[in-house]
Amino acid sequence: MSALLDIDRVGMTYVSGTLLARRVVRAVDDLSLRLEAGRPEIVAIIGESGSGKTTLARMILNLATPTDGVIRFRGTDVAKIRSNHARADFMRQVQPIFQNPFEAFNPLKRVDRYLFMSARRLADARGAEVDALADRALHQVGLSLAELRGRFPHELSGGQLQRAAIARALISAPKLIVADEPVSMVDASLRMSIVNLFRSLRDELHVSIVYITHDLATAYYISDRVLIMQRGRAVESGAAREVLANPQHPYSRLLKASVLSPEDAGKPTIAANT
Amino acid sequence: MFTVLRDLLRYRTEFRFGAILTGFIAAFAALSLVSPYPPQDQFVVPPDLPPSWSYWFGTTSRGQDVFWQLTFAIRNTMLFGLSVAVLSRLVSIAIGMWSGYKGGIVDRLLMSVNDTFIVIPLFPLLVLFYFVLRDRMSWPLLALAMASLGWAYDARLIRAVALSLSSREFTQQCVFSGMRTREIVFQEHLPYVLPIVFYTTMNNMNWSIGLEVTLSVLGFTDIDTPTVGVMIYWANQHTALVAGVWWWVFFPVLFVMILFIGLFLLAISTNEYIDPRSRLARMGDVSG
Amino acid sequence: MQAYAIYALKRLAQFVLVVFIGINLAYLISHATPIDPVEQTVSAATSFGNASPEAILMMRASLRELYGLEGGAVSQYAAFWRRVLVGDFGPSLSAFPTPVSTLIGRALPWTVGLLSVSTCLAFALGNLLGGLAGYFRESRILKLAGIAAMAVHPIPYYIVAFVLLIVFGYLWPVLPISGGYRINTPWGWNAEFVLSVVTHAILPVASLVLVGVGGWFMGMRSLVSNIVSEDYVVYAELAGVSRGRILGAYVMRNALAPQVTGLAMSLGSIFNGAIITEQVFGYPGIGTLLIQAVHAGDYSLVIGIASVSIVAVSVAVLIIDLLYPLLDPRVKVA
Amino acid sequence: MSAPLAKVADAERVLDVANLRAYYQTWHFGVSRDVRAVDGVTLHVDRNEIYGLAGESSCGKSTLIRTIVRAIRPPLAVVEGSVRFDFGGRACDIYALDRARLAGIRWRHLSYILQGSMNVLNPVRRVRESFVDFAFRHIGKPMPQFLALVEDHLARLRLDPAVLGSFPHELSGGMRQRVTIALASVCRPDFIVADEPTTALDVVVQKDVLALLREVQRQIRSSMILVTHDIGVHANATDRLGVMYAGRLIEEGRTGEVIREPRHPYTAQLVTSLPRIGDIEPKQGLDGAPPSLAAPPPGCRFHPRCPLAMEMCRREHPPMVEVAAGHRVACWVKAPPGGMAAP
Repeated sequence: MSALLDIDRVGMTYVSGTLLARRVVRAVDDLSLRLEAGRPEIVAIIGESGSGKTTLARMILNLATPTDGVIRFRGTDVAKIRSNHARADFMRQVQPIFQNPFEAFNPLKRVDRYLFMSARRLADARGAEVDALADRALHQVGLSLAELRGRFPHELSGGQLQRAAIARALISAPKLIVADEPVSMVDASLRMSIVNLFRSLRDELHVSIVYITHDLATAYYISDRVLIMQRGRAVESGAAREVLANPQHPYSRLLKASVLSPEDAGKPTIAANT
Repeated sequence: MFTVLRDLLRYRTEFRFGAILTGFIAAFAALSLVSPYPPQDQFVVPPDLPPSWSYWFGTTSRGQDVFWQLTFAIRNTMLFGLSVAVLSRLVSIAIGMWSGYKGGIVDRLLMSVNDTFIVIPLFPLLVLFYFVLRDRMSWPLLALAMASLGWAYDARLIRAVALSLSSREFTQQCVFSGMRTREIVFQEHLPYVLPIVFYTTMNNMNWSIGLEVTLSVLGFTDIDTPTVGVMIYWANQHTALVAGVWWWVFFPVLFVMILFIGLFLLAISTNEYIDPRSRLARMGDVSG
Repeated sequence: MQAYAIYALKRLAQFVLVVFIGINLAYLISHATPIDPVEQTVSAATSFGNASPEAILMMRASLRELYGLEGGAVSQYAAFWRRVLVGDFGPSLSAFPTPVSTLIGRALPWTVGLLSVSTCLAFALGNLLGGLAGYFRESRILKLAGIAAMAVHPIPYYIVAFVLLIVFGYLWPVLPISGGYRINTPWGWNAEFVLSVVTHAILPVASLVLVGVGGWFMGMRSLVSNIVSEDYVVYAELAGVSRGRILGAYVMRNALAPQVTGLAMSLGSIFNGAIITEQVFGYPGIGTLLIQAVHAGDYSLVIGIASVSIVAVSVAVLIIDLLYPLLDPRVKVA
Repeated sequence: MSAPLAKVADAERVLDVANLRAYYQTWHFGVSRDVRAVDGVTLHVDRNEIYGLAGESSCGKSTLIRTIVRAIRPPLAVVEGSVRFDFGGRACDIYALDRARLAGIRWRHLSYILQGSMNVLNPVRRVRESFVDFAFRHIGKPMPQFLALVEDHLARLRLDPAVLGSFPHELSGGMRQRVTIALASVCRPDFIVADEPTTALDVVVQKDVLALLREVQRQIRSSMILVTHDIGVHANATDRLGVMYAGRLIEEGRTGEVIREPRHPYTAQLVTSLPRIGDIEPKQGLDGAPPSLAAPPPGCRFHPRCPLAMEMCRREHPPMVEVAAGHRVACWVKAPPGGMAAP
């Protein structure tokens, strides 16, 4: 089977400061991950702040270039995509979802603008097709162009905005979506509809999703595989239910033990980890 | 942009005052078009007359009507300030945007140079410039020299805006919507950049007019073209104050002060308006 | 300590860059003109009739050397730098044969004194009032002070000085309006002389402070009105920490750091203001000297003053930069 | 929790909030608005308990506690209602106190833990100076004894006294929040308000910080309001729980009871939608969005999103009705006044 995404021993070293005060940060270290083509799945990358998970997302999206190793998308080295044409082609197939839905749209512009833009530029739609494409994508996320047309970001809730962002990503019928903490800024009551949406994207539209999160519970709920990161390294990976039900690595165990579950309600006997 | 202006005029007292003062001075300058006397002509009216119904602002010892002379002076001074501001905008916008968008090493290098230009005292350099050129000194040359020296502080402000815009999430969203860099800059970011450009333009006009007046009063410019500074220069040459011809000095100083305050009010009220918090509050973001 | 050394080295590098670019600008301006500077200068200098024929000959010779017209571009450039680094700008042409460095040395203390007194006063007064105005937003007096500061601030130094000169020189002549001390007063640490220095400084200092105060006032007021909603201020208020302590140790203390950065950034333009003000009041500092030099066509003195000004302002900025970490502990780790 | 009912009966009330309304009254470039962030909230907190306040963003919970501790400044203003504290026999209405008396109560009796952001402690002051600023005047001891007391307190919380010499930026986020907890408890106050104390922290650190918070509360036996949107935190740290929606309290009761047997449709939705490890049952999110607080809908504010909404819900807003001991709910369907509670 050919790989959709092949992350091959990738590393990222940030050098900050000037000659006088160099500081070297190893954000991602020797990390490998492979998603097969033709078998859509949701892979959760789990880690805390500073684990390198966001750097990994940026590298997959070609927003950052790895200092070691290669990331291949359908056999092409992502870092070598330079020309406008190749970039557009890549963006047709790989799309991001960002963390903060309120920040993901220009507050001074109408939300539908980005959907139309994607339809024209990435899906080569013209005239009435543009509206049709946008409307179809919005219906896939439970919205419609009728309710979104002409609206500004501040007129919509976080949940609606995040759905609109997902709809925009869907317009070019991508093969892979990289979602960096897509629900952490969305209110709890709206969160599950977004999470469920990812599941239906996989099952109905056959999109593979790299789901980057710090939340073990949603990762358990939707993902097929997980990869747990600590300080740039993958400490444990495997089938989501197995790994999270019975983590082996001490760090994974610590993470799981730290999850505050509503199950414990009424017996507030919280104890420190250390 | 039009609604911005309308909002500012309607709800910001400072902006309204600034617009009125600046507009008044601009209208006054426009009167130069209907002046009965050419600006260079001397002894067209009786000299040293105090303000009266026939000569509103009095006449000078050189036999010029202060009122009509001042319309030319204000016009030239404003045009000068505007040219310096526009010319230096070319540099500060280019440097600020480039530095802010590129980031990294380009940003650090450009900002080092930029900070250097902020720190260097420009007045001695401009005096040196005059000293070398002497009689060949002309308004366009001076404007060019000031524009090429006076862009740095504004470039820093513009860079800060560009830097924050380039790291906003919506910029990435635009990229992945297939928008080209040019489109992102001109369609998405321009509304955030324009107010700061307007603000720095007003400030820069104030700065350049101030320096022009100063250099002219000292006689370090082309003293044959009437500007506010040149008027005061000639008044001083004729020891107008000692001779009691105070109106020769009073009206230019008064009008240029009004202009300064007007431009300054325009600048600060715009600056307050572009504060993102006030902008969000206006758009109806719920707090709490 | 090591972190501070790195910080200091960076600031030093910036200082070197400022001097380098500044001096190069001076070189460029004085050399990149199509006019023959020697004849231009000679005719300008002699037209004032204050040079003897002997001095004119000397002037021509030393001008040739000064302009470095004999050598090629590289040696001209090198000679220019040598003069700056050694601080030897040759003899003054208008006060021949006094060296330029002596003239500058005589004038510099007046400028440094005027500048440091007025800058400190304006900075302290503006920040104090601005801090109070930002914290006690409802106070009417402070609002009025704000409007006054805003009205004077945008007016250039020359005009403000000029207005003060008219008011206190012609309309209500109570203060000396010219010079740095009363003529014929013996120099030294006697009460009469010191008093005359102080009274002569009042108007120049006042005009510099009047213009300067507004900027600091407005800067501080807007900083403070942002800082009062910072978490640490809200937190201290919730803790019932006294208002005086909050204003001093929490609000103003945190606003001071950016204001000092602003001070370093604006020293150049403050210096410009001082030069102009000196000229208005005939104060015996660098500014008056520079303008006299221009009128007398004294090339070496003009070049000397331009170069010294650049170096002096850069040194002052460097000193502020080096002291800055005392104010903001976060700098050391950056 | 197996607390005997008797304890509830004779528990002393430390905080009593009655029918509190607090609005943001703004005027911006010609647009004037009243944002009704807190709209008629009544609640009380007993001695030695942690009262949790849950709700989503802009439901008014932050505004509510800011109003409770009188940390409000225009445009936020109290429109109606009262906030009374009782610190061991010294009862007071916090809005009736003058400046000096208020300052005397702050930190000594009423302290505060803010969201663990970067800027809770003055960035240019060492931690020791913050302790001096906040607590010295209440302790009434000379400086050396005061500092010794602070060090003892830190040691009891298993914090290294060396943190006193640090600047805030030299500490990690978790350590800063621990220091803040120590700072808030050093005077052994009667009442502590904790506003999203663990929100900015990583999960591992979050659990440790919560454990510390719980331990401090047990040690000094103070009362506490803990505000967070995270139901998991409430389940693990609070005794009683109040749920807010669109500026109103809609359900309140023992934390275990509210989470296990939520009555209000909103609470029920909030709790059942939470994914848990080991549970793969499909969960549903709510449709729609919370209403604008500037123009809330008439009647029950949840009715536009409520699956159970009936005619009554659209007209009048439901009162809080006690459905079980200490369990109050505002819902026409689930808790109709008169006790005809639906199962």
